[in-house]
Amino acid sequence: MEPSISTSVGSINLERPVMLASGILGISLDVFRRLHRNGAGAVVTKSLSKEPWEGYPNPTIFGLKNGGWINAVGLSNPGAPYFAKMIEPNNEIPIIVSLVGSIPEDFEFMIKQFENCKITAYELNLSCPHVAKVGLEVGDDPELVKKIVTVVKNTTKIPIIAKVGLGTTHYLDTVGTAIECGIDAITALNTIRAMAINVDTKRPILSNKYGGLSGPPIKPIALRCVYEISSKYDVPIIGCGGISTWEDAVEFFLAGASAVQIGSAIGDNWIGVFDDINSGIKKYMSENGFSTIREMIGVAKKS
Amino acid sequence: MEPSISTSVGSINLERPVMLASGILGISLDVFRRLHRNGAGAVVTKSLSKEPWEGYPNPTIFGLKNGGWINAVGLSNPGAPYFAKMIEPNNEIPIIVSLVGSIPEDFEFMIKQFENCKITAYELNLSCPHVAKVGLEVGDDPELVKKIVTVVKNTTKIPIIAKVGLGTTHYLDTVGTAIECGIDAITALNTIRAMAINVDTKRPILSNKYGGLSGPPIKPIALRCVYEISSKYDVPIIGCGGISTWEDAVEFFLAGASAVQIGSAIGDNWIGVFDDINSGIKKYMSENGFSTIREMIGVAKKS
Amino acid sequence: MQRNPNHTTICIVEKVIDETPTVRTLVFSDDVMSKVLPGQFAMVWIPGVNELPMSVMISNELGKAAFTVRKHGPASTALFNLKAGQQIGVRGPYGNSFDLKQGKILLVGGGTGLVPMMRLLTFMNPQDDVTVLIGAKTKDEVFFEDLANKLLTKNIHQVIVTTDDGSYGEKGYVTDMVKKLVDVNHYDGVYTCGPEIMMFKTVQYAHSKGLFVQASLERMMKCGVGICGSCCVGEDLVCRDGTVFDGDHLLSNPEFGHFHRNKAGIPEIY
Amino acid sequence: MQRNPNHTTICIVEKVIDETPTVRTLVFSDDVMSKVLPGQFAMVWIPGVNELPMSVMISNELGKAAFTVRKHGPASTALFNLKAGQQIGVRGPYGNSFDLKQGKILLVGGGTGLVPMMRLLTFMNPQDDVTVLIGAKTKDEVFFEDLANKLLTKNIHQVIVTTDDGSYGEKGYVTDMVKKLVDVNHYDGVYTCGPEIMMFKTVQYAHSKGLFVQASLERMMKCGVGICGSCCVGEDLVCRDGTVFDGDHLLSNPEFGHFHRNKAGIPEIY
Ligand SMILES: Cc1cc2nc3c(=O)[nH]c(=O)nc-3n(C[C@H](O)[C@H](O)[C@H](O)COP(=O)(O)OP(=O)(O)OC[C@H]3O[C@@H](n4cnc5c(N)ncnc54)[C@H](O)[C@@H]3O)c2cc1C
Ligand SMILES: Cc1cc2nc3c(=O)[nH]c(=O)nc-3n(C[C@H](O)[C@H](O)[C@H](O)COP(=O)(O)OP(=O)(O)OC[C@H]3O[C@@H](n4cnc5c(N)ncnc54)[C@H](O)[C@@H]3O)c2cc1C
Ligand SMILES: Cc1cc2nc3c(=O)[nH]c(=O)nc-3n(C[C@H](O)[C@H](O)[C@H](O)COP(=O)(O)O)c2cc1C
Ligand SMILES: Cc1cc2nc3c(=O)[nH]c(=O)nc-3n(C[C@H](O)[C@H](O)[C@H](O)COP(=O)(O)O)c2cc1C
Ligand code: FES
Ligand code: FES
Repeated sequence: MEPSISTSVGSINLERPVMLASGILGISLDVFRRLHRNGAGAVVTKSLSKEPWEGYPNPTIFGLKNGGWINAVGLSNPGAPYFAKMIEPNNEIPIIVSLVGSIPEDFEFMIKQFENCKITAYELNLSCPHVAKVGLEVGDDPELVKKIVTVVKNTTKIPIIAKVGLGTTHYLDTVGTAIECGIDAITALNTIRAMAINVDTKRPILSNKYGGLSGPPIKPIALRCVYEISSKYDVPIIGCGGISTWEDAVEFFLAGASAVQIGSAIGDNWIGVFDDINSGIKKYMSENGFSTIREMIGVAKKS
Repeated sequence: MEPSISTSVGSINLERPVMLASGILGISLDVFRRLHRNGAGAVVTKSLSKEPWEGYPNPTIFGLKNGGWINAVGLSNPGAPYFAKMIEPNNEIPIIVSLVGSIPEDFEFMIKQFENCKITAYELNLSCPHVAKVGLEVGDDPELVKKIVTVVKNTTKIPIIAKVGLGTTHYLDTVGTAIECGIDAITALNTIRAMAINVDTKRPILSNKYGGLSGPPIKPIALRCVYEISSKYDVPIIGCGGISTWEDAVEFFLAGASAVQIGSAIGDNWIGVFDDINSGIKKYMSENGFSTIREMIGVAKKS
Repeated sequence: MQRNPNHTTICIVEKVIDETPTVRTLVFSDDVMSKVLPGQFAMVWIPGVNELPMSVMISNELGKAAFTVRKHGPASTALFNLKAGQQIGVRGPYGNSFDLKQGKILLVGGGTGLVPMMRLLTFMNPQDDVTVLIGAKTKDEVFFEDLANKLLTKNIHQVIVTTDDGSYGEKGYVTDMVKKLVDVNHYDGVYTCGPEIMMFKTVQYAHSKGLFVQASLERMMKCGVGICGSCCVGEDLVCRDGTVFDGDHLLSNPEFGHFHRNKAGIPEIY
Repeated sequence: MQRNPNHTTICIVEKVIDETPTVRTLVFSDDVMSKVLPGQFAMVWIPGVNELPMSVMISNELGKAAFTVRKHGPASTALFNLKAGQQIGVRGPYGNSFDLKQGKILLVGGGTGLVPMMRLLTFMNPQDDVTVLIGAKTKDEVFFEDLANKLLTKNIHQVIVTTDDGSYGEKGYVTDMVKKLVDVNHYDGVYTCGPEIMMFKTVQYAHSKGLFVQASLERMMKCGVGICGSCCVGEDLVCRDGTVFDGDHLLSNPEFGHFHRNKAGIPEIY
């Protein structure tokens, strides 16, 4: 029998285990449609705020000599209200709406905008490492995390995912806090705060100076986080960070992830990467006697 | 006039700004001699403990497909007493002795061993990410850091460097604590906790499962830490993490480091890398009108 | 080691050429950029200011390339104001390129949209019969007419300039001239780059005659590599799927000729 | 993409050959390992157990390689006990290789130190006159004698086995035989691998006669690539500068023949 690559992240059921990560090609329903057609099991939207944000001036992203990317797009996004209208017609694509905000009310307001939309889940961005007052600055404040997750859980019945990163508060504590407040799943990891300096001009390359590191360089760190979370807590995990091949994805499953997200790999390998990873996973499963993704999850912890 | 690449890290004067990082080829005086002859401005010893440690079983280190290394040698080392005897004859090589321990008394004991040695500085390893009870587990405990740095400063007049990493306590707080207690300089960064899983055997590759990521993947993160420390505190900084070319080294100077350490680059490029980096720095300085390292330090912060 | 196209390389502006009062060409040495294909662009960093997508202009010197920039907002104005000896950063080249047809060729360019057209001219075959249409608002804004003629000395060719106010060349919109030409001639390939409305009409006219037509689009760009999504047009990402698209593909795209997105990603009407 | 030698590749043990009661050869398919140079080694992962440096043994089948392991401590015993079908991980190849001389050649091997010697034999020229010395404690522990003869069918050659107890071949230490041979013959190249004392004496004898001699050293190894320092011998790192060193270089190294380091890095006397 052919192995099945469908998976579930808590109560979120996905036909395919590889999703689009937030902030990647994430602002247009038409593009979502194309990505879904090309193998994405779900798409996570760009992190949305109450109002449209322009983001930082360019340079907002560039590639590192040894691979990987640093970005500080500054969470530019069209805002939740516009976005909700845009995706209202959607019926077929599993869309996970990523949200950023500074206070519980921001999240409440945004979720209300999506009342008429078919949403698979919300992902709370508690981890963007380069924008003041949101993202990591929220994730680093356990009290605020508590309030936000609690309010969000009271606002909607749709599953809520918390996306964590490496901030000043240890991410495992943030995960713990989110779980206490009823979070449905965890996405690990966001980009890692980083910098590159151009020696000819003697200045940081990004207009924001600091940015977030993504792509292959962060994979071993993200993988360790997934392994640590799944060793410490009983919560569904979505692995994210530097995944660009089926082998990377399998490593995350074996470490304890129920599904994965990919971002930078799209810049490196373009949209075919979804189908490549999906079919690679399937082949691996056949060859290694796995018939479901579930059987793979966390196997490396048993060794 | 030829630019000079001599530098000083607080009161530590170095003829050349590129040192050997701790744990790399760091157990034999003969090898130190060779490295010094080949361009190392100073050598940092393997982190020493009170007693000899065997470290973890192999695999203790391996290379990642996309570059970089993960290691968990487990701080194997011949112990401070043996080491002190070994380096007693040394007169010409600037040796920085790296120490690990769990309590202030460990450090006191070890420093006493070196009373008859010519030591350039001590580096306190507050940041090894893969051994219980020492390294990061110490660095993550602000009270313990306070006690250790205070005791060490009272035990010896030789300059003390604290080496930090990314742990559960934010490294900037650890730096702040160390400064309060009179630390002379900071080395940033140790390896970053990471993992790799082999999909064929379905298990973590390292015998210790978790290890520390080093080499090119961590450079943008280490560089950001140097920039953050030098933006927040007035303390001499030694940059470390993924430096493998003169350009990398210059980035660290521009970010605020007074000197740099290299580790993994030796595995990638072998011992000639010291002279390569030194001469690259010199050439850059000529072409960019710098006559001393000091003039470069922190320039990127002014942009 | 081969250069990573996504990592910024610093180049020195070596020469600045005034094309019109608001358009300048900045020449620099860079082997990679000197060899790009027509339609390809670079992300150009003006240190301390911004980074802009720019089509890569040809240079008549080996190993050199150029950017031809119109001063507009703060970013392009800063680029425009650079002097010889100053630094710019480039990454790329990015994007695809035009499919070259042979025979009777029509090129339709407006403003800095002429940049990829000029590079395309260097790829013409000696047997091609080439018509270049250059549209401008007024006489002052006409540039690259001489260059186009020079690049085509070996071809049967004509370079036609139109100005909206008739102060130079033919009076009227360049797209009126397109209509006139495609009504009476068959072209084996029509290529266009410039303001979107100009391209939209050119594509419509050419397509309605069954001609092979391609346009090189411009959109808000942050990454240039298909990551950020800011350059999307319907399902397409201009930076990665384009900048060059076939006319029939474009006409089936609901956004082409109608919307572009602002910095927040919200569609705005042209 | 080319394989990164520092990243572990999993191979399946395809065949296990008993060489002696305590030595086995495990054959596996791997193109990279099948083509290493004599003296090069791999880091061999026994999943869940340990990772050991192992000289890469030849195989008579194309695209295959092998490890010949003596069961000793827990790690080598686990490797020894692997069955066909089980997985091992390999990274490398690491280290340098012997400098090949032509003419009259002497190889001196003991125990698993014969592994690089066997690969070296595959590089002999048909004109070479080759003597292979195999040292063992007793008859039971002799292996690779037939293989050596087989590899040398095209050469003038002799394979001499010595056993300490005289139960097979010549009685006595292999190094006594070395002394005998170098006393009466000139050799263009002497190569040795095996217990350090054996190599030390071989190098001394050969060097004292002014012969070109090289030895392949063994030391505690963690990284195999010149990072961890555990394999240092004086100023040299066996994994990166060696494993093969010239005799005169070795004799000027105060540790060769005298000390090796334990897992903590403390020198211990041989
Ligand atoms: C593929 C491509 C090729 C181009 N080639 C040329 C050329 O050869 N010569 C030329 O003069 N101009 C070219 N442009 C347009 C150019 O990139 C700028 O958009 C234009 O110069 C206006 O900039 P500004 O000074 O008004 O930007 P500002 O208002 O100062 O804002 C600059 C910021 O907005 C972004 N931005 C604003 N508008 C656009 C836009 N339309 N497209 C992309 N980013 C935008 C920039 O990336 C930058 O971050 C090209 C655009 C694209 C997409
Ligand atoms: C370059 C090189 C090539 C070798 N080739 C062979 C070969 O072809 N066949 C063979 O049987 N043996 C070979 N050895 C020796 C082999 O690596 C082991 O040292 C030996 O098998 C003893 O292992 P053990 O079971 O006693 O180790 P254990 O006592 O179980 O301990 C295993 C651990 O100690 C380390 N260790 C202990 N002793 C040594 C040592 N002398 N060298 C390196 N690491 C050590 C291992 O890396 C491992 O981490 C080679 C060694 C080197 C350095
Ligand atoms: C250009 C860019 C924009 C991003 N924007 C967001 C965002 O808006 N919200 C978010 O949660 N993560 C954002 N991320 C982080 C990614 O979703 C992902 O966590 C990270 O890039 C690591 O995955 P990768 O290595 O596969 O790219 C962004 C990443 C990039 C590269
Ligand atoms: C094999 C290995 C062993 C190390 N051992 C130590 C150590 O004992 N003490 C310490 O402070 N850092 C140790 N480190 C960390 C390095 O000193 C350095 O901080 C880190 O590798 C980042 O630098 P790099 O990217 O140049 O290697 C070790 C690193 C490696 C790779
Ligand atoms: S500019 Fe970022 S996707 Fe096109
Ligand atoms: S084994 Fe690590 S340096 Fe040689």
